[in-house]
Amino acid sequence: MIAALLALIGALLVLGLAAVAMRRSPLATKLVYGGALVLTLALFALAAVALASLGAGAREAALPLGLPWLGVHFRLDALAAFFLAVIDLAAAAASLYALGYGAHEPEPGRVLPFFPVFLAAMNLVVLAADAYGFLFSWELMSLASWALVLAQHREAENVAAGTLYLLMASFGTLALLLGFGFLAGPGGDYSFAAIAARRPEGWVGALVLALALLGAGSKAGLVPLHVWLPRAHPAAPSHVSALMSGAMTKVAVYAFIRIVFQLAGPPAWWWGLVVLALGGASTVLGVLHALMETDIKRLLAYSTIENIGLIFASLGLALAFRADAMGAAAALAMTAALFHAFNHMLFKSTLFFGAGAVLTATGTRALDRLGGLIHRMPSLAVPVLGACLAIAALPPFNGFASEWLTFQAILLSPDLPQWGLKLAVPATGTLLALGAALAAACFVRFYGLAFLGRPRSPEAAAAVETDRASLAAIWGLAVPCVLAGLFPGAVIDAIAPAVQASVDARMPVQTGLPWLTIIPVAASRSSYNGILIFLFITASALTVAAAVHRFASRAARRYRAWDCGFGDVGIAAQYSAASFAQPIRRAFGSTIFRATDVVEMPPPGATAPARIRQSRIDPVWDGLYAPLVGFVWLLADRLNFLQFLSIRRFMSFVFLALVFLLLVLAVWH
Amino acid sequence: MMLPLLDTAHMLAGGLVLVSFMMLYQDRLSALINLLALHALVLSLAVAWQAWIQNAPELIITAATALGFKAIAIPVALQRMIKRLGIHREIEPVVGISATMLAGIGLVALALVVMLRTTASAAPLAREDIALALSVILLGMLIMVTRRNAVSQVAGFMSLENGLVLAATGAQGMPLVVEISVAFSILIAFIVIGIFLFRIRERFDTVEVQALDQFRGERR
Amino acid sequence: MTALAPIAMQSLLATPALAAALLAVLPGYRAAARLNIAASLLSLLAALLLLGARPAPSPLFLVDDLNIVFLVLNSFVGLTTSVFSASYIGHELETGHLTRTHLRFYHAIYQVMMFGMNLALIANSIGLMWVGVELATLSTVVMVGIYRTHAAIEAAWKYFILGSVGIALALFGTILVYLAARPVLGTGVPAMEWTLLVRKSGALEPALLNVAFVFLLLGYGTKVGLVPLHAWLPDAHAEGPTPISAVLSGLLLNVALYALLRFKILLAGNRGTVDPGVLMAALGLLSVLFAALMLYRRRDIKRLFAYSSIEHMGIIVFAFGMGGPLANFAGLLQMTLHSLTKSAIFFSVGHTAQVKGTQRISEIGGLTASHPLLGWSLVAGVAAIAGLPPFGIFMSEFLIVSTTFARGPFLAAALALGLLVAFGALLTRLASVAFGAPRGPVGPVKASYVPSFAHLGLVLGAGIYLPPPLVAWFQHVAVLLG
Amino acid sequence: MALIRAIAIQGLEMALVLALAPLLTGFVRKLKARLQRRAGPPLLQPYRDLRRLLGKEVVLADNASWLFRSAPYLIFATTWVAAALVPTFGAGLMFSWSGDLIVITALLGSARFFLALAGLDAGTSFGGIGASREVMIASLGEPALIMIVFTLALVAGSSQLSNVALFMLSASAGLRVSLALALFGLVIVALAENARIPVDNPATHLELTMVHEAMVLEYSGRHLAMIELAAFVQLLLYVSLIACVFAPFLLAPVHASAADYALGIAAYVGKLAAGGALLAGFETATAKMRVFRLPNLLGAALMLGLLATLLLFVSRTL
Repeated sequence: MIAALLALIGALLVLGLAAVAMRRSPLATKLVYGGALVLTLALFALAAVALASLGAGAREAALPLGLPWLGVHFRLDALAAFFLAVIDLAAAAASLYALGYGAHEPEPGRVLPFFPVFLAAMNLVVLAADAYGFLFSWELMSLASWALVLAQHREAENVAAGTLYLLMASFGTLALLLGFGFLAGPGGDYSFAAIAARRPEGWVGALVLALALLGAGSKAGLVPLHVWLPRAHPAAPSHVSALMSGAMTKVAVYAFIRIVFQLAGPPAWWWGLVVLALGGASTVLGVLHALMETDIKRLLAYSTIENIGLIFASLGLALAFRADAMGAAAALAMTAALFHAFNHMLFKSTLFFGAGAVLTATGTRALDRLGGLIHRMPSLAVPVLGACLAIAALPPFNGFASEWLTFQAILLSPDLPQWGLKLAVPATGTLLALGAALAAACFVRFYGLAFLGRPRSPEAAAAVETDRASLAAIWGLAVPCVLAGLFPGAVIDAIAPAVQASVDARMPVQTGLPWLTIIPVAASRSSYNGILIFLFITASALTVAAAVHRFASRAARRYRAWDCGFGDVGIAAQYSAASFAQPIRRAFGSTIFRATDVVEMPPPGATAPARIRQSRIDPVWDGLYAPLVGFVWLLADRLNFLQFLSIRRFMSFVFLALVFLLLVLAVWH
Repeated sequence: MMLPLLDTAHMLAGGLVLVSFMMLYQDRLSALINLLALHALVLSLAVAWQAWIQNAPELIITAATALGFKAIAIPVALQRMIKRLGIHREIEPVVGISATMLAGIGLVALALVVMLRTTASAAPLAREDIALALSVILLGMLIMVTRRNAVSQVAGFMSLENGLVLAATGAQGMPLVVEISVAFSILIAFIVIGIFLFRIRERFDTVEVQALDQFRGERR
Repeated sequence: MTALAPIAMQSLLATPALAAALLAVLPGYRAAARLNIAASLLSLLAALLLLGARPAPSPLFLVDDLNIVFLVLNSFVGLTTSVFSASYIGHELETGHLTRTHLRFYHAIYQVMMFGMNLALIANSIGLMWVGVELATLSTVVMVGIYRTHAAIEAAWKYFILGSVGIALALFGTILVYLAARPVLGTGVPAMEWTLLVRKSGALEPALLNVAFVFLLLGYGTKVGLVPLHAWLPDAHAEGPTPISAVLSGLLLNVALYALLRFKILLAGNRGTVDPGVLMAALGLLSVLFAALMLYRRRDIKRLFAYSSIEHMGIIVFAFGMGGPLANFAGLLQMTLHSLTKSAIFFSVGHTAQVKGTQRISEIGGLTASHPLLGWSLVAGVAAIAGLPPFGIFMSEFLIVSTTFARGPFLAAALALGLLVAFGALLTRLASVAFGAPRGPVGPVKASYVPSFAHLGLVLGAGIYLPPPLVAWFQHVAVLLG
Repeated sequence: MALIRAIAIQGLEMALVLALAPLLTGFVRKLKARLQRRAGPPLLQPYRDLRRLLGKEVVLADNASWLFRSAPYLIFATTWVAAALVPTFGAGLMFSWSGDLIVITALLGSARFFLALAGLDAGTSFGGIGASREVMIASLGEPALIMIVFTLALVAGSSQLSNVALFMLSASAGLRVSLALALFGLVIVALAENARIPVDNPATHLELTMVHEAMVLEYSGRHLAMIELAAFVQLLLYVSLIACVFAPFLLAPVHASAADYALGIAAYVGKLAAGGALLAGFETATAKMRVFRLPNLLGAALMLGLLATLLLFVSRTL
């Protein structure tokens, strides 16, 4: 089985080379994306089979590549299988989408070779079972995605984003590298099996946790390592943005689980505290940014930060429960995390696809130039609405199911012995709830401004429905959003082996329960039944509607909007992206983001229009990154004179070095 | 061997150090070149003496090269050159004379400390000689570091080479390859320096290294 | 086969010597360039022959695991560079940057340099090794000054002065080693024979060896380009013709480092000496951090990559300084791959500078759009030099950082920091040079891509698969280095 | 047999909710009017309004999409289903197991989601005002509600509303500081979510102050009727939520007899009346807030919720 997986991945790499070879031919786009679609579908199928069949077992393989005395080890266990499934489902959808979307690519030569390599690298990371192979694929993944971010390299900001991205990526890689170096020891036995056998103790584990947070967090976009994400993800072509947000961040989550839960040894109770705090912070900061953002793709990227925060919060819970040997609770939290990772892949990819379709249809990413697309792109509007409901964590969609599990896990926190956790977990719960509510607000804004209302620009008014392939991909991911929400029990049982592999415990079996209810802990505590809720809502809505139409009036008439009697004061009078976000800016932004509104009111009688200028800052960027960059440049400036000294000075350096070393010798012993 | 012989060797080596100090002190260019000649002369004497006491005739060659090239040919050439370039004017060392002298003394002390660390297993003569040679080398570098003028830097460099020769000859029975290479390197050094000075003459009318420094790749 | 070995070894010296003599009298640069290539090819063949069979070490000459790798690498890069230089020099003549009179001795000196390096590599006598290194150095001095611009002359002058100081220091070190060895191995040639020295190193006078190593470290370290002895390196790279920049970074630094390693092995065998590793690790780390910061303010693209060479030499010396089989292995690997990669980069940079008519980074841009092959080869080169997979330097840096972290967390962290800072600078520059809207002339370029792609191909392959024989040598040498 | 009975009771509960909702609103209006010395509309006026609205034709804005037309039914259905999850007169109704307090919160959330979207659909300025203010209020109200849910769930050891109610009914509940805090927070949230004074004024159409009304401005006829009805049901839902948690007396237990249910219904009506009376009194006594002071009020609710939870840990662990 693993051999087949590796063969398919190899085929992907070959496909990348082939793309270089046939970059001139017009068929290249179709061939490459078609090939990628077929291969990733096969990978997805294999991974799903593995997830269902592996159980506690694992398949291993090794190739005589990489480090000569070690080779590259691959290991396929349930955890890896789950993430493979997530990645390759997203990849298949992206390839399908790109079959249509790729036609609009100005320079396909800059996308086609790297796309399959990117997919292959993500798969390899999940399969690798030794530090070298892992980091090799990890960094290859970064490199390929960097090249993809630079696809439209003529916009200066894309180049800047790419640079920042690759720099942060290799920072993360170095962090992981140090971590692995510490785990493997000077002997350098890098295979995960050997590392896990060493069972590091105490502060070694703590250090590894810190480094894993830096490494995986910088790739996942965890606050405060998120600054690159909202720049880089939108810069790439939309199907790549979808992959980066939907799949690559999940690879980072996988890395965190693999390292911290399996390699770093027994966790201390406070590990969970740290991860919880970071997760909570990411949730709220991310969604607040998203709420104030006016560029649709950047908005989605920020919301990715929020969801990653949610996942990491659940992981923190799992760590805490695990440290206190509360297996069932840990399993619940881990299930919530993995379930949400899966969900986020589904709806975030859908949304990015939708954003891409909007971009190609209207040529703009600015919310303030969109509107009314529900009329012009009807069959796009429906799945996007579904994805919005899902990401806003509203029942009966999948986003709610996973978040509900997280809350259930939080409700188990009183049994934790440590005070810090007792107090931190509910506090994090507040942050998560706040995040969920703000996310709902954010996506009301997103959907309401982009798809509802009246078009705010001629481009939006002239938009036409997108192509079949893209629609197929979008629907193909939106429908699972609903299904996973209606039958969460099935999903929970499906990912149970992965949970087992990561925390050595699993949730009770759900599929046997009456009416497909899910009961995470005990029936007396809580239960949820998505399908029943759904059926009741639809049934009552339909009956009421039918009754009303049957017994009351069904007459309807179109007329100018009433608008409190003002009549039509023009399209500009609609709420804009900024004005919609303004109450929340006032409520949250002024403190956290130092958001300011500057109003220029012309004097009475002047014909100049009144203007409002809004600004906000990313506290993390201004507080952390700008000083660091500034410091490096300062040092560089300070040292630069050493390039311009006279020969005599340089010679005196040699002389002084000599004298210094001789002095050292003189005082040595 | 009898001590007086060794003492003579010492005396010559010490004399070399002394001349180095004089060079360190001297800040008139032409006088400096004369001292350079003296330096080479003392060196050739020392080498000759070594040749005798080690009864290693091949060292005579080295002594001869030192005498011929360094004591006569090169100083003459240099004198002519500075005449042609018209720079016999005062040249001030970068740091004050006294400071330089103090530094020089410190260096000699350092050289002795470092070398006398070695156990006496190496023949005492060689050990002392090496210590003195090391001081000459360090002093030569000090001259190069404290002078602005290219010619005086060349002078410093050559006194440094003299120190090397002293060391090489002090190390008894060192294969000839080394002396040849030293002479060779000096020859190369002089030729290339000559080429450079000539080219520099073509470009601008001074040999000040600082003038060269104006043309650095990245100055805007 | 074994019968051929001595011939091969002698031809390693004879070929470049004869070629140099011939080239000195041969008129016409085309024929000269061809002869140059042919000679380099011959010496490559000789080196490859030595792979198969090695002659028994003589008092003067020696072929062992350590230098065979260098020999092959050297003659290979020598060959590719001679190919590159043919097209490069041709272009320089057309554009009139160089005149035939300037070029009179170009190829001859090129071969002299190759001779010097080969001599230094196969020498068994440390005196001979010294002669070789110095010969190579002095010959490159002339090459650096060949453009006769103010900047070029100044660079060459700086190189010459600092280089000859280095010469002197290294020679003194060598003399001291001889002094230390004489009581043990007897007067004369044997006391300079490296094989004997190593065998008896335990019996040598430690204090003398200490002083000797200090001088050798500074003397040969000047050629390696270690901070603070590096001053000549950036300007020599920037102002000389690009083939010479490639040779300097790709070969000369390695040869000097090779000499240093020989003496490190020597000291490692002796109990009483200071640990040479400490000094080397310290200098290496200093070089990495310093070069990383100096990268930021560079405006000249060749000087930029020259500083990157300093950084990498720092990494390598750091690795050898830390010691241990893994770190040494990584150091050797890094050294090999760096010389391949850096020369490949200089090939691309040379053609770029020719087509854009400038070396100023600010005047070059959008290369991947205007000249895709040049641009992408440059991108690949920088990715490789920055230690990104799938290129081989990733492996060596992986090993260096991870193995040293377990032993000296702070050292490794500092090294990682240096790598990151350097990467930031290179990446920023690369982004502006290779991407964005094209800047500067966009006319077609007459370039020979074979050398750079050959190098990058090898580096790529090394990242994915290392052939067992190579690994065996490296591991053996790594053990030798202690 | 048991199943049919369960279904019957559940149906009865949902019907009752539907039937009583307008009456509660009418009662509150009437009472307020009396308190303000007005005659006020008759008690059954809301029913009449609904009938009249249902009879009228619908006038759609030119730009209204299918979402605008289907939203009222979705909103109504979601609210109604949420109400069906609340044990009004009896605990452990069969349907109540398909969701807990968190689900109820989320259901109300999705109702609000559609309402806000509908407000934006017509592309008018007032719809925007309403929607943006509504989501701002909700963005604080919802987490507050979740925190209160946490408190209750931790007290009762279950987030299942029936179990919470039964636990409260049992003697072991006792009096707790955190419960008081939770009640206080819940009241604030209830006022906010139902657009009552001081958060919103259901009776005004003054442009700058209205929130809820601004969103539904474009609705007319049967659609408006649906939305009104949903609003009635939501008010009832909150009152009965507070009632079943903080005044669970006479709540019919699981598998109760017909008599118990009768008693429970009677008690439920009484609780509703009391709740309505309190609301009317409160609304008469207080004045509407400026929109931008609302965050402070709701933030206070959120803090109360969190404080309640934390205190709970203290009281638990001490």
